[in-house]
Amino acid sequence: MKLLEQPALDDLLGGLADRGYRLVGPTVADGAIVYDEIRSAADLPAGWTDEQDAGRYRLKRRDDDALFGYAVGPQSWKRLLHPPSVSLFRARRNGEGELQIEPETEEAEPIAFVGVRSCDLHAIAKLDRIFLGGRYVDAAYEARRGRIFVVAVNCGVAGGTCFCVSMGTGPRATFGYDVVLTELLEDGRRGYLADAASERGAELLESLAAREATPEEVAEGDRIVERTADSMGRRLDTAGLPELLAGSRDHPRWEDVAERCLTCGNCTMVCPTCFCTTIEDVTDLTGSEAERRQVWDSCFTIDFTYLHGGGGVRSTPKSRYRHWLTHKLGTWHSQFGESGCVGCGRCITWCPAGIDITEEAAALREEAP
Amino acid sequence: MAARRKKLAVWKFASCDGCQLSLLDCEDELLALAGELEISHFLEASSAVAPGPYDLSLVEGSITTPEDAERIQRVRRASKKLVTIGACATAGGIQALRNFADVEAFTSVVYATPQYISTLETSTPISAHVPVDFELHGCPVNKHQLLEVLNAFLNDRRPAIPGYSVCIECKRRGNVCVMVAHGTPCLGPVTHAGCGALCPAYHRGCFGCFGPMESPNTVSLTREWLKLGAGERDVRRAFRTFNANAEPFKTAADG
Amino acid sequence: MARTIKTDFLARVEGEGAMRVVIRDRKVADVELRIYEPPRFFEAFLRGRSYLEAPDITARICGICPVAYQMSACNAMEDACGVTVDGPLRDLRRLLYCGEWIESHALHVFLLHAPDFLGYDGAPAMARDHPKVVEDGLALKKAGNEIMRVVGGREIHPVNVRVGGFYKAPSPRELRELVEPLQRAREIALDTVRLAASLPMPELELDYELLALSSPGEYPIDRGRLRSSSGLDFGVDEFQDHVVEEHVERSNALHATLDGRVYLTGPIARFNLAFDELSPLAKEAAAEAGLAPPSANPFRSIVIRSVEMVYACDEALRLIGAYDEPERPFVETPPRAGVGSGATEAPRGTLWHRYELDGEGTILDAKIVPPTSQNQKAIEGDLYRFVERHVDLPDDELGLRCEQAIRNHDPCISCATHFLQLEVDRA
Amino acid sequence: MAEVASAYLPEPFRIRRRRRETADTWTIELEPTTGGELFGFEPGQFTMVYAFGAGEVPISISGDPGRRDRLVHTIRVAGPTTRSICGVKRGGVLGIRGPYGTAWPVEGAKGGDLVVAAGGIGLAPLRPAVYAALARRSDFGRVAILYGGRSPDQLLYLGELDRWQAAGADVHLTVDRADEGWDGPVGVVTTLIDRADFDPARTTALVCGPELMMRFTAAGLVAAGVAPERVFVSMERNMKCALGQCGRCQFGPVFVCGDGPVFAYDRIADLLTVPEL
Ligand SMILES: Cc1cc2nc3c(=O)[nH]c(=O)nc-3n(C[C@H](O)[C@H](O)[C@H](O)COP(=O)(O)OP(=O)(O)OC[C@H]3O[C@@H](n4cnc5c(N)ncnc54)[C@H](O)[C@@H]3O)c2cc1C
Ligand code: SF4
Ligand code: SF4
Ligand code: SF4
Repeated sequence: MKLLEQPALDDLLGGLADRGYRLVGPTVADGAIVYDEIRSAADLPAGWTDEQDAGRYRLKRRDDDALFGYAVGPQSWKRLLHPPSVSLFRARRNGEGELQIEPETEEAEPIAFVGVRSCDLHAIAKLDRIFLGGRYVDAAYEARRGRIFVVAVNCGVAGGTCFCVSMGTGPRATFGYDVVLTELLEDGRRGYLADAASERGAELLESLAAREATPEEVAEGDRIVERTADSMGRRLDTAGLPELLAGSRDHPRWEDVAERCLTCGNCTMVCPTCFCTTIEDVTDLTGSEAERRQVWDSCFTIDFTYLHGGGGVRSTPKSRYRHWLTHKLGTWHSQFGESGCVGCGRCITWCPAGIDITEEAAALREEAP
Repeated sequence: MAARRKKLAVWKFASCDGCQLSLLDCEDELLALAGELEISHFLEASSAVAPGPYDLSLVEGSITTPEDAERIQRVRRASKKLVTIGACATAGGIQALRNFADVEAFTSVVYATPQYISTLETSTPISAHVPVDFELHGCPVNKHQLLEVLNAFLNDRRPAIPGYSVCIECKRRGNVCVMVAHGTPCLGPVTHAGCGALCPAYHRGCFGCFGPMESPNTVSLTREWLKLGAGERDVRRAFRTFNANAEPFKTAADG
Repeated sequence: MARTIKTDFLARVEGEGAMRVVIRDRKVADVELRIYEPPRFFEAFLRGRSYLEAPDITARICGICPVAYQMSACNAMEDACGVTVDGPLRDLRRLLYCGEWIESHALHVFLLHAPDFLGYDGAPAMARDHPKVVEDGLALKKAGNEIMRVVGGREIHPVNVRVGGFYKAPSPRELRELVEPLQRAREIALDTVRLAASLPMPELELDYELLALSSPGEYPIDRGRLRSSSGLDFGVDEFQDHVVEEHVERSNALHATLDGRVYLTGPIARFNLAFDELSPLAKEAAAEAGLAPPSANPFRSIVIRSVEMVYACDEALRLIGAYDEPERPFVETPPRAGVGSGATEAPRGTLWHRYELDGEGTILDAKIVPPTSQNQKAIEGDLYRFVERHVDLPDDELGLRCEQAIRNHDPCISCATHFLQLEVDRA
Repeated sequence: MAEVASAYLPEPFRIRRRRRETADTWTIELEPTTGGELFGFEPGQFTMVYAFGAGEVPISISGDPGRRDRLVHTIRVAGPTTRSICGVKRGGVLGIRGPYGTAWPVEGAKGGDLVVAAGGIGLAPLRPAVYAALARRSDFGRVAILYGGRSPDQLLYLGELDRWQAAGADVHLTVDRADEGWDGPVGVVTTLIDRADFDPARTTALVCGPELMMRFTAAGLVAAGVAPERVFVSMERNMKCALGQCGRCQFGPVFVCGDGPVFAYDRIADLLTVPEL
C-alpha cells in the first residue's frame, strides 16, 4: 500500500493522460457532482459534498477541502459503457432487389474512470454479465469495456440514500479496479492510500513519487471505510427477497406506490444496472437509406411491452412499478444469480416523487397480506 | 419507390404560424423535401395551389370560428392522411384559455368594437372535429420530429415519436434534474417527450409545451410541486397554459 | 364599370388575410386589407397571469418573431419592477434579437418576397431556376436560427428568455462556434444586397410619417425612445399619448394612427431614421446598392432588409467578440405594483407592450400594439397609390403587383390578430 | 475499430416464392442472397426479420426443419413492419438473423402420443414440429392436430391439412364463426380436446395461439390428464433484440427470447394467471 501526497494525485491523473486515457471523473456542474471530462485534480469537487434524500439532492460545502467527500452522482458509468444512443447499422437499398447492410463501426476510446465507488464497480460487473456473459456478446460494449482504466475510491462518507452495506456491494472496493484510493484527511492535510490490483495499476503507482503507507495510515483508512459502513443512509432487508416478491404480486402496496409513481422513468435512467433499450428506425426522405439505432428505454413506458392489437401488456402504472422493483430485487436472481440492485441509492434520490425502493420493499415485507 | 410524388398540403387554423415555420426551418432538408414531395398547398411558402386530394395534410392551429369548423371538414375530405402539428391543433393551444372564461369579455378587452368579431366560445383541437391519423405535439413542434413524421408517412412506417415523459429525454441528454437538484418545479414528469428536454438543459423547469405524456400522474406531481413551495395558483397556471384544454392538464388545473 | 380585384388567401405572408381593391371609372374607390385570421385574445388571458409568464405567453402570438414579443414583454416587466438589464445580459439579448432579424429577414427576402420580383409563385419553384439564390437564402436563415438555438434553446419560441435576463448564459465557447457561420452569412448578406438592388423595382413613393425606436450610438433593436420623421420624440411610456388604435369592421385586427396620421414602422423607418448608426460595412453595402436616406420607394424595402441583415451579422459578430460570460444569468426582478411599458424593433416594426401589475406580479391589464396593425393603414395607402398609377394593368397583373406591395411591409397577420385576402373590385 | 453490433446485423435473404394464405397472411420462402446453405434450426425457433427502414420483428420459422435450401415464414399483417414484410415481392430482399429461442420437444415426444393444438396464426410455429413428426411418423403413437380459427377463411395451410391427415395425423378443425361452406364444429380449440383420441398418460402436447387460448387449452389438456410438464406453449412478448439484452421480453423471471418462446406449461402456468406481468 502506497501513500500519495496531494501532488502525486495530480501525477497519477497526469500519468493516465500520458498513457493515452481520457480522464472522466467527478466534477461540479449544474448544481451536482457529475461524471464528466476532467483534466487534473483541480477539476475534482474539492470541498464539496452532497446532501441526498428521497427526491432531493443539494450540493453543500464541506468544512475541509476533501476531493472525494460525497456519494455517487446523478448518472452512472453506464453512460460511457452502454451509451444512451448507439447507431447499430445503416442499410441501403436500390429498389427492392438489393439490400446492403453496413455495420456501424466505433473506435472505443481509452478512458480512465476516476473515482469509481464500490457500488458502481458491482454495477459494471452486472452489466458485464448481461452484455458479455450471456448467449450473445455485445461487441461494442466489449470494446468499450476493454479500454477502460479504473481508479476506484473507497467511500469516506455515505450518502443519505446509500445502502450498499445491505446489498453487500460496498463501501470498500474489492474487485474490478486497477487502482484504489482511500482519502485520508488529517489536520488539513490530504493524503491518499493507494493500492493496485492490476499490473498496469501497479506500474502506474510505481511511476509516482509515493512512499509506503505506515500501518497507522492503513488502519486509519480502514476506520474511515468502517465509519462509512456504519452511517448508511438507508438499509434493505434482503433476506428471502426473491421469494417475498414472487409471493407479493397482488400486494395492495403496489396500488399505493402507483398513486405516487409518475411513470417518468427517471429511476431506470439513473440506475447503474438498468440496461433496457429500444430500437429506432430512421429513414432518409428518398427512402433509400435507413439507420437502426439502439437507445435507452425504460420499463415505465407503455411501448415497452406493446403487443400488436393489445397495446401494452403492462398498461397500468402499478404493473410497471411492480415489474421494475421485482426485477431489480427479485427476478434478477433467477436470471443472473444475484440481485440487480447495488444499493447506490440513485433511484431514490433522483425520483421526483421521492419513491424509495428500500421503503417499498420493506412495506411489502411488513404489510404482507 | 413511388413513381408519383406524394402530395403534401399544409393548412393553417388559429395559431401563431410557428409550427408550419418549423417546416421552413428545416433549411438543410427543405429542397430535398420539395423534391420528394409535391408541395400542393402551403400558403406560407407558395401562392401556387394545386387541388386535392392530398396524400398528407399537415394541419396547424385550432378551431375557433364557425367558418373554420366547416373548413376543417373540407380539408379532411381532401386528405388521405391528416396529421395535426402543434399544441393548437392537438389540444386547442393557448387560445383555448378562452374555454375557461367568458369570450365576450375577452373580445371586449382586445377589440374596441366586439360585434365585428365572429368567434366560437371555445378553441378546440382538430380531433374534436374530424378523425386524425397522427398528432404531433409541441408548442412549437420539434423540427426533427416533424421530419420524422413526414419520413414515416412517406415510407409507410410507424413514426418514432415516443409518448413517454420529458424525463427520459432529460436523462439521456445528461441533464442534472432541476427538480431534484435545484428544487425548481418541473412539468417534465407528466409532459410528452419530443423537445429533447430543452428547458432543464437551460436550467429551468419544463413548462409543459409538449402536452401530457402517455400516463401522466398530475396528482402526484402537484403534490411534489407544493412540497417545493409552489402555490396552488402556480400549479393551476402551469397546467393552464399551452395545453390547457388537454384533458389531463385540464383536470390537474381544476385541482 | 366597376371592377373588383381580390385575393381571398394572401400567400407568403405570415397568417391569414385578404385584399380587396374597388375601382370605379378608372379611379380607386376603396382598398382594404382584411384580416380574417381568427382572434386569439392574448391581452385578455394575460390578465391574472404572473408577470414572469408574459415572455413565454406572448411569444405564442407569433412564431415568426417570438423573440420580439419576449423582449418587449421583458422590457415592460423590468420597467414595472424598476430594474434595468445591462452589460453582458443586455448584449446577449441583442445577440438573440440579431438572430431573429437574420432569420426573419432571410425568410422574407428569399422565400416570401423575391419570388414576386423574379416571377415565381414560391421559393420551391424559384429554386428550380435559381438554386444558388435559394440555397444562399436558406444558409443565411440557418445562421440566424443557429443564434436562436444556442442563445435561446430553440428557433421558435425560445425557452431561455426570462424577465431579468436568461435562465442560463451560454458559454463563450458555445458562442464562438457561431462565428464562422456568421462570417459566411455576412458574405451572403452582402451578395444579397447586390442581388436585391438588381431586381426590377416598380415605382412608388410613400409620403407618410416614419416611426422607430432610437437609442444614441446604436441601430435600433432592443430599446430606445420613439422618434418620428416629423420630429416627434417620446418615451415608450408615452406611446399611447400618440398612437391610437381603432377597430374597423372588415378586420380582426386593430388599425393605429400616430397623432391622427398614417405612419409606418419597420425597416424603411429604421433605415431612414437611423442610417448613421449602421455599421460601416452595412453603410458601404447600402451605398453600393445606391441606397441612401431618404429612401421612399417601399418596393426597395427588400434592399433595406438585406442591408439590415448585413448589419445584424456584423452586430452579432461584434457582440460575440465582446462577450464576457455574466456571473449570473439574470438579475432579480422582485415584482411591485405599477405599470410598465416596453418596446423593441421586431423585424417588421416597433412592437409595444404595456402591463399593469399588482404587488405580487399578477397582470391586471395588458396592452400589445404589434407592428402590423400600426402599418395597416400605410399598406392600404400604398395599395391605393399603386393602383391609381397602374390602373390600366390587367386584373391578374395588378393583383400580383398589389400582393407584392403588401409584402413590401412583411405584414405579420398572426401578430395583428391579436391580420390578409386581396380583392380588386372594378365596377 | 469494432463493429458496433455484430449480433444485431441481419443477413440479406431474397424472397424466392410467396403465397397468400389468407386475406392478411402470407407465406414467404427465402434464401440467402450470398447463396449457400441455410442455417440449421429446430421446430419452434424464430428469426428476426428486418424490412428496410420499417423495422425488425420476431417471426417463427414455419418451414420443414429437414430442408436446408430455404427459410419459410408465415406472416400475418399486424402493423407497419409486418405490412412492409408482406409487401415485399418475389425477388425482393429482407434482412434475417437467427435462429433464436427454444424448440418444441419433438424428439422428447417420441414413443408416445403427440397433440398439436393451434389457434389462428399459431399453427405457423407448429408446422415445423408437424413436419418433423410426420417425417418419422412411426416413432410416435397417435398424432392429433387440433386447429381453430376465427372463421373458415382464416385457417392456414388448408390444402396441407388434408395431406397431414393422409400421412397419419388425426386433424380436427373448428372455427369461432362458421360460414356457408363450413360443416365442421363451431367453438374454441379446447372443445376439440374431447374429440381427439390420445392417451393423456403418454402424451406430449404442443400449444400455440393467442395467450388466452393457450391458457385454456393447456389447462384443458392438463384436466384431461396430460402431465403439465408434458404440455408446451409458445409465448409472445415485445422483443427488439432476441439476444437477451434489450430487456423487453421479460415474462416474470424468464426472457421469452432465450428461455422461450417454447416453455413447459408447468414452468409458467402460475405466471400466465398474473395480469399485466
Ligand atoms: C417469438 C415470436 C414469434 C412470432 N412468430 C410470428 C409468426 O410466425 N407470424 C406472425 O405473423 N407473427 C409472429 N409473431 C408476432 C409478430 O412479431 C408481430 O405481429 C409483429 O411484431 C408486429 O409488428 P408490426 O410492426 O407489424 O406491428 P405493430 O403492432 O405496429 O408493432 C410495433 C412493434 O411492437 C413490437 N411488437 C408488436 N407486437 C409484437 C408481438 N406480438 N411480438 C413481439 N413484438 C411485437 C414489435 O417490435 C413491432 O415492430 C411472433 C412474435 C414472437 C414474439
Ligand atoms: S435499483 Fe436504485 S439503488 Fe439499486 S442499483 Fe438501481 S438505482 Fe441504485
Ligand atoms: S429536470 Fe424535469 S424533466 Fe428533467 S428529470 Fe427532472 S423532473 Fe424530469
Ligand atoms: S422542456 Fe417542456 S416546456 Fe421546455 S421545450 Fe420541452 S416540453 Fe416544452
